[in-house]
Amino acid sequence: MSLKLSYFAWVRERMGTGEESVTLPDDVRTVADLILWLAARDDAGARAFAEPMRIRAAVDGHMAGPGAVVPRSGEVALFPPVTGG
Amino acid sequence: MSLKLSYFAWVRERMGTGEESVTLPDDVRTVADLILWLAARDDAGARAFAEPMRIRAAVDGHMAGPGAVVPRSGEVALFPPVTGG
Amino acid sequence: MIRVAVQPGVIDVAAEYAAHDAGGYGASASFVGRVRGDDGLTELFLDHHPVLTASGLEALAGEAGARWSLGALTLIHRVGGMAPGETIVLVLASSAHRAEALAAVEFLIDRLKTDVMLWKRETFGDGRAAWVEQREGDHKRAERWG
Amino acid sequence: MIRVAVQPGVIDVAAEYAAHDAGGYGASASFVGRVRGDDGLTELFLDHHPVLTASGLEALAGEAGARWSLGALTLIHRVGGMAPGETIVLVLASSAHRAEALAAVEFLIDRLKTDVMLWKRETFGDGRAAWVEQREGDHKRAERWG
Repeated sequence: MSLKLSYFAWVRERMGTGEESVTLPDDVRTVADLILWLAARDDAGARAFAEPMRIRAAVDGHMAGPGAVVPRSGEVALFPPVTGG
Repeated sequence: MSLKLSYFAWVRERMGTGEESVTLPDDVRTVADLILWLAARDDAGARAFAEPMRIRAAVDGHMAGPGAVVPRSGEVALFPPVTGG
Repeated sequence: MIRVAVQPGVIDVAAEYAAHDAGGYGASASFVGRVRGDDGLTELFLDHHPVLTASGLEALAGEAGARWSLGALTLIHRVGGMAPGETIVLVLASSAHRAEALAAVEFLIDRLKTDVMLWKRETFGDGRAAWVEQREGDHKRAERWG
Repeated sequence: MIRVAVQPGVIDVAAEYAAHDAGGYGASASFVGRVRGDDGLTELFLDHHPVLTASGLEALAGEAGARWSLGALTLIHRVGGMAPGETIVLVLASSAHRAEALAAVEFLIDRLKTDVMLWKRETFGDGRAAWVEQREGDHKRAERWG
């Protein structure tokens, strides 16, 4: 099973893509785990997720804190604080 | 010297006119005096000024309380509380 | 650019917006008040003072300009007889900042109710006609602005 | 009648007003936000989520409809690249009562800044480009609504 990750704003730019599908290791359970895993995975991840406190997440369309459980399939969106309006 | 009086809304309707020129007796000195004088002058005045508390006044373009001095010439507007907007 | 008008003719909201927008400010807020046909109302008539109504609107516009940083302000009040659905009042304020544009519009519409020499008379389909009494709530809203 | 849209195309403010006004409600309040050309800005780009941005706007519109008695509500946000002077956002609310229309517009524009998945990037004439950082003031205004 694979999980869709989507990136926005400068997270998208630093990752070099807007979305990807990943298969998570078993020990990546929470949003915080996911962010640390991406930061350690490659240079793009290191640049995008160097400051986890600046990252927000939505899991399957709902805002989710760092302790929220990441599903094995579905969608997790990762992005900076919003600046619309 | 004569003073212009102007009337608005139901004061205008009850007075049967929008404006008139009057020469005030010497003892009519304040806005309150003027209202009582008009109320006593004729039937139209009695109807328009039966409730002095419901009357507002502007003397030469500035809102004026019951104790404000009425000039011998110029304009005094008499009207109910405003309801614009 | 401040535009203030008291007019017996129909308020052309689209034309006023087009004229107002010329500057291209970042934020524009507006309020449009229309005659409501509640309870079988057939006509709303607004009595006004030929000089003081306009000078009252101009004073309010000046006060808004002093309180907030506005790039443009349009304040138009219709007078005389009008039918349900027609526009009574248009307030349009533009600023670099949204909070200033919104506050100016709210200030102006609140104070219009209590500070400007205008009087409403309602006529209904059954022949009744009555001058509108000032509402306590209008004063409460207007007084928020100190 | 609620109309919510997220669109890359130009927002036709006059057409949206005309469509919205059909009901003839007593009070209409609006807010238009435009791109400001400050500091030599040449382009504003808005990134958005293909699904969640629209559902966020719909949720806000629904919340406004639950809080206030609104006859009609229009909420349109542009996304993608746009030039100075172009409209980013249009909020238009109509009600029988002016206080409700004004409050709904203010609520929506405040909450749009903090609750909807949109991200601004500014590009300047000298080649600089930067994503806009969220401002503390935006959160303070949004939090007033509880």
